[in-house]
Amino acid sequence: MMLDYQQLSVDIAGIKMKTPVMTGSGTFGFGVEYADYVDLNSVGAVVVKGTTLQPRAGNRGQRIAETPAGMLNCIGLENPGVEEFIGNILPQINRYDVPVIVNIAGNTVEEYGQLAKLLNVPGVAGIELNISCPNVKQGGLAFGTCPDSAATVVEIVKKNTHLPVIAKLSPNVTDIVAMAAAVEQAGADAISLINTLIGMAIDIHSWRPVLGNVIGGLSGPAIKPVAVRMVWQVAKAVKIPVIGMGGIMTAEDAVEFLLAGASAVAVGTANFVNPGTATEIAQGISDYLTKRGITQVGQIVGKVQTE
Amino acid sequence: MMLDYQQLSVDIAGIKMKTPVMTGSGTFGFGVEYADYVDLNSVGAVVVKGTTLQPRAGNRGQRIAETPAGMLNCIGLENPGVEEFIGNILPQINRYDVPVIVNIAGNTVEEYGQLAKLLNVPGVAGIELNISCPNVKQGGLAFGTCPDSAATVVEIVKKNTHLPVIAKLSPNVTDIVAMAAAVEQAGADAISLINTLIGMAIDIHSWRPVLGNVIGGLSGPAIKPVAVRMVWQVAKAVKIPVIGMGGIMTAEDAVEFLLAGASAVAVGTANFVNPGTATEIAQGISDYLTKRGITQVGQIVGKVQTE
Amino acid sequence: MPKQHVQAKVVQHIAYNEDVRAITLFAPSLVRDSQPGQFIHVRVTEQYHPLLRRPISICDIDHEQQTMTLVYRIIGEGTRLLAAVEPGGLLDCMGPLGNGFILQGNRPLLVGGGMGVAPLVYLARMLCPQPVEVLLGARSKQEMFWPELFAAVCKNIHITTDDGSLGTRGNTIDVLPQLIQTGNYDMIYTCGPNPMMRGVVEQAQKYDIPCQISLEKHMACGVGACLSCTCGASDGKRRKVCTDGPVFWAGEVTEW
Amino acid sequence: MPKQHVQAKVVQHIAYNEDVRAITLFAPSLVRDSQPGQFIHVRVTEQYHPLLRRPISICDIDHEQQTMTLVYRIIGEGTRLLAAVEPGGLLDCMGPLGNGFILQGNRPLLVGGGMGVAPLVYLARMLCPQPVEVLLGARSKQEMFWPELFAAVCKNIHITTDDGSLGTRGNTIDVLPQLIQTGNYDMIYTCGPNPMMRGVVEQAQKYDIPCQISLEKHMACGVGACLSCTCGASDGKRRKVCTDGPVFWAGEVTEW
Ligand SMILES: Cc1cc2nc3c(=O)[nH]c(=O)nc-3n(C[C@H](O)[C@H](O)[C@H](O)COP(=O)(O)OP(=O)(O)OC[C@H]3O[C@@H](n4cnc5c(N)ncnc54)[C@H](O)[C@@H]3O)c2cc1C
Ligand SMILES: Cc1cc2nc3c(=O)[nH]c(=O)nc-3n(C[C@H](O)[C@H](O)[C@H](O)COP(=O)(O)OP(=O)(O)OC[C@H]3O[C@@H](n4cnc5c(N)ncnc54)[C@H](O)[C@@H]3O)c2cc1C
Ligand SMILES: Cc1cc2nc3c(=O)[nH]c(=O)nc-3n(C[C@H](O)[C@H](O)[C@H](O)COP(=O)(O)O)c2cc1C
Ligand SMILES: Cc1cc2nc3c(=O)[nH]c(=O)nc-3n(C[C@H](O)[C@H](O)[C@H](O)COP(=O)(O)O)c2cc1C
Ligand code: FES
Ligand code: FES
Repeated sequence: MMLDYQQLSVDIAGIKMKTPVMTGSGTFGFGVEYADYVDLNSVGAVVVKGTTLQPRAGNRGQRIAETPAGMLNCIGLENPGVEEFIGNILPQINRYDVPVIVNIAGNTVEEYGQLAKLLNVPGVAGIELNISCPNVKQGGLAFGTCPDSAATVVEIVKKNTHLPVIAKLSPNVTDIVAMAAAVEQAGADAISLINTLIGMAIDIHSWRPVLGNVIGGLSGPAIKPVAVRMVWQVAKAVKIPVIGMGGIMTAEDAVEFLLAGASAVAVGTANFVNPGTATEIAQGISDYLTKRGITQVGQIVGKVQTE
Repeated sequence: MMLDYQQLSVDIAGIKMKTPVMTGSGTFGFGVEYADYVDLNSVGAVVVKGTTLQPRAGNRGQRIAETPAGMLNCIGLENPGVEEFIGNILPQINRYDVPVIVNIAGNTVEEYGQLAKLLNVPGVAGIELNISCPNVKQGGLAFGTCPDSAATVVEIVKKNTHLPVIAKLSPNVTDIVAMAAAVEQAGADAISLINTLIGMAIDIHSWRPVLGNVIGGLSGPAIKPVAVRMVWQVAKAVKIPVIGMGGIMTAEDAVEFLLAGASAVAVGTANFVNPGTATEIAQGISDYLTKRGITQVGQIVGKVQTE
Repeated sequence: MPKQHVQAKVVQHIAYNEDVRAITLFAPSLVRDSQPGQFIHVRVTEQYHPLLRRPISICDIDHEQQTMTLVYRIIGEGTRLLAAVEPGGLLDCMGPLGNGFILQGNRPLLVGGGMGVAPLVYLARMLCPQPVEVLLGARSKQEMFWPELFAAVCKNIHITTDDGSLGTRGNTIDVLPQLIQTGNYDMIYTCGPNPMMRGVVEQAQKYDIPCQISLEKHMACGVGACLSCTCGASDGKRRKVCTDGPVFWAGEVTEW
Repeated sequence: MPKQHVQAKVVQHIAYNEDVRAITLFAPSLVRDSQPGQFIHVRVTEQYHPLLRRPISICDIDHEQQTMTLVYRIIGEGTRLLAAVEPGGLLDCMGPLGNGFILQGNRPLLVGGGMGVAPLVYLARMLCPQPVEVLLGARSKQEMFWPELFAAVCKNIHITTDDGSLGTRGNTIDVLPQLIQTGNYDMIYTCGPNPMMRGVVEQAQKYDIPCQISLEKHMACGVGACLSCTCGASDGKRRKVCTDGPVFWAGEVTEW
């Protein structure tokens, strides 16, 4: 695919991306799994799976379920741990010319700091804070639903890294703007949203939850209207760039997020459906801009007229 | 349709229903609009459109938009006002043998009290408090996202009526269980949930929001996993009955809510798709029960095994 | 008459041009009570996306065959799915919905633009044998497939196209004043894009001719239950396009 | 070999019984590299519901025709949509995915139950001309359409049905010990319901015969990215069924 990088490039808190289309954490592995299907050099950035200090086995039982225009997952942060990631996996991704953003999850505030410190290595372009994962009992979501805790996590991470820090927000809150303001205030360099909505499915034959973890995170097209709304509310309220995601399947969806105020977008569940999504959407955005004589994608960010 | 009322009847806080399948406020008008399509005498209960003290014209501009497996609405509580309702509309619904539950919305706590008082008339079986409507600027959602305000509304309404009071909760909160506990504590006789999730859609051609009110409420199958999760969480936590709704299209969906802990369910958006949904689902539930030798629907309520 | 919810048999489904299709349904119960200007609420898929029904005007009815024809333009996912329904298949229909045109007056003029022409065909048929005059506007000749539909019911057809490829170059509003001045009409019926209908209403008012307009609004229920389709009225109350309309007297409704 | 994401042409789509279909795809790039035991990740609709792809084993390959056959049971919405694809149409396929069977040993026994028989057909073909023995279990005769698929590749087919309508009454585990005692096998390949495979593994271990099992887990990505399909392994690490499997050595994986 021959993308027009001049037209499509964005700079998110110092992370230079060739296109505004990133891949969502947990939905694109470490990028290399998709190397056969998509030109990784043409992806805006790869956000890797939530990484923890120690390796994690994740949740037992069934981990995904399909729901109308969406899916539930309760992977439970299975990952090889930060050491294995830095030693063996990062070098593989770094063979490609694409920024690598590491999504991190801690059980305690201190763990977030330690993770950030360990990730001060070449080849990591930024840190995304998963303070919003609904699938782990300890920690995780707790940080993501209270502005003060979220701010504390951001502060300690900022103290431990010079890399750009992206706070990823949970949509499972009453006031998303308060969360955004808190992490901005605490020094976050960008905000990404939304993580999954918390959902549940029940097998009416066995009278048991479909998911091993009982509840899980809802993603896919079903959640797009909630995501667009939150991106719009947050982008109006903060000065730092917003990365929008939630149900993006097509270039039209991506444009909706850009107009709502996202400076970049991430493709999640769509990767499972069509592994070429990230670059096809970049091309689609380019076509959209070109048709309207727009030379740089930044020119449409936040341009929805609501009055 | 010949329904087995012995098997299907439920009693929700003293409201006796022939089937556990009600219709959701705002999605079934005053019932009579659907009289050509469905036997109103076989509907569990009709919950009428949100009613206010004064007539309301609702929002300007486009009021609905389709989204993946769902829809957004921003009707904005258009309604003829409580006086017109009692004088001219209620008698029409009362021609049918079906309990009428009036969904009320106030701009102030006092208005909720006044509405409840005015509705102490024969032919009204219960009051549902809409403290969760996302489409009205003043009031509405504010009450629905703060446990204390919600409790205050319940208290004042209870003081003004002897009818069963159902508190309808908004899903747009961090802690749905805290909301449920607050309204139970304040004296609510039942809880219904969920109202719509707040969403937004943008027209990428005009760069304007699709909805006249910019944001609107997301309903339909897309939100079902969130609704099932919240019903499950709330039903575990409270002693009063829970009425479950959100994306119910089929009897299977309804059974999922019953197993999650709902003592009755309401059909909303599905009425638009298939006006016979409420009674068809009642029949489907009956078939489900009969196949398993279950003689009363109450026997499956809350029976999901999560350990 | 009770409204019907039926599975109607598709007996024909033809293309008028790249985007426009005519679907003919065998549906005795729908046909029996349908008035011109009413519409059918069509379910285009059993899947959940798109979720809602699609309102489509009754374009024509053959009472003998007990068939009804809907003419529609493919503009999005819903109409695309509708276009895939094959003859022999069933279509899930609610109808006939709404209040149609009031048949009244001795010298009616029917003014239609774009797909708004659809309901005027059956209207012309029901006005017969009264002499009916029709003024039709379209973008181009390819979009002007309507005359053959009117052939049996109306001899007097005036045509405008934006590009002049058929009839008078221009739009219906350009030729309307002249028609009115010579036509002696005592009723104007109009359906089409809002700006066109505004122009028609303006002329009708100027010449003091009663005028009925047919509105379109996004609809969920189609039966007056959801209030997604209401508009203000000059009496200060609200009207539902799906049940009080889609046909209104000009001046009755505001906000369109 | 790079994995492929292709639109494969459907050349045949037939019914074996009420629920089971065989779809044959012309797909040179998929056919070229496919190993027995690998699977294809199929997109069943362009709509958003159901959203995810469906994993289906490669049942057989005709290298000359460059076609691949998938045999599947209609159990839900996804397979129902798949069943509606017509010959001449295209099917969106990712594959060949996963690690297949390791072809090794001189006297292999293949044990399949239910739809788990599917991957064994191509396995038997690739084991040829080595003499292959197959033990197949099904609920009834109607479900036992497999023998004709093995006809060209294997003469030695043992059959059990739960109701005794074909072959031995009972299940594969009932007859397995006797087969093993006389068969002199040095490799067992098995695919089917987990309880059946557990029985097979138990017997294989008892008689000290190496055994390969093929697992099924719910899958989102199919390429090792989402971790929805992992299971524990006896080395304490995790295995992805989609990329490390679906075929594993018995004893390699736990949690199935
Ligand atoms: C009373 C009435 C009669 C109509 N009669 C006809 C007819 O005879 N022929 C014809 O071609 N069209 C007619 N329309 C318009 C027709 O309903 C829309 O073109 C159709 O719904 C588009 O659906 P879609 O999924 O293809 O388009 P999309 O644009 O993808 O639809 C998105 C959403 O917008 C709604 N929508 C889009 N356009 C309209 C519209 N103009 N009016 C109302 N809702 C709309 C759809 O129903 C859907 O909910 C009529 C509309 C109304 C209200
Ligand atoms: C590696 C592999 C190979 C397979 N090979 C075959 C085959 O050759 N023939 C065949 O008939 N079936 C095979 N299956 C099972 C097949 O994938 C499911 O039957 C199918 O996904 C059901 O989809 P559905 O929408 O019809 O059913 P639904 O029950 O409606 O599906 C709901 C969800 O559960 C998933 N699901 C349901 N059953 C299974 C299952 N057994 N394994 C994994 N996911 C499941 C679906 O993919 C979907 O996401 C295989 C599965 C795997 C993992
Ligand atoms: C299978 C799966 C695993 C995920 N894992 C993570 C994760 O580890 N960390 C994280 O921050 N988000 C995770 N997410 C959330 C996604 O990154 C994304 O925020 C969400 O899915 C919404 O986008 P989508 O609708 O495009 O998928 C995961 C999502 C899915 C579907
Ligand atoms: C068009 C529309 C109007 C609604 N109006 C009201 C209302 O007035 N009061 C209220 O409490 N809920 C209202 N609701 C919410 C529904 O009653 C229901 O809680 C919600 O739609 C979720 O159920 P569903 O997915 O089955 O539609 C409305 C929903 C829709 C779609
Ligand atoms: S479409 Fe529901 S009231 Fe008109
Ligand atoms: S299915 Fe995604 S890792 Fe196996």
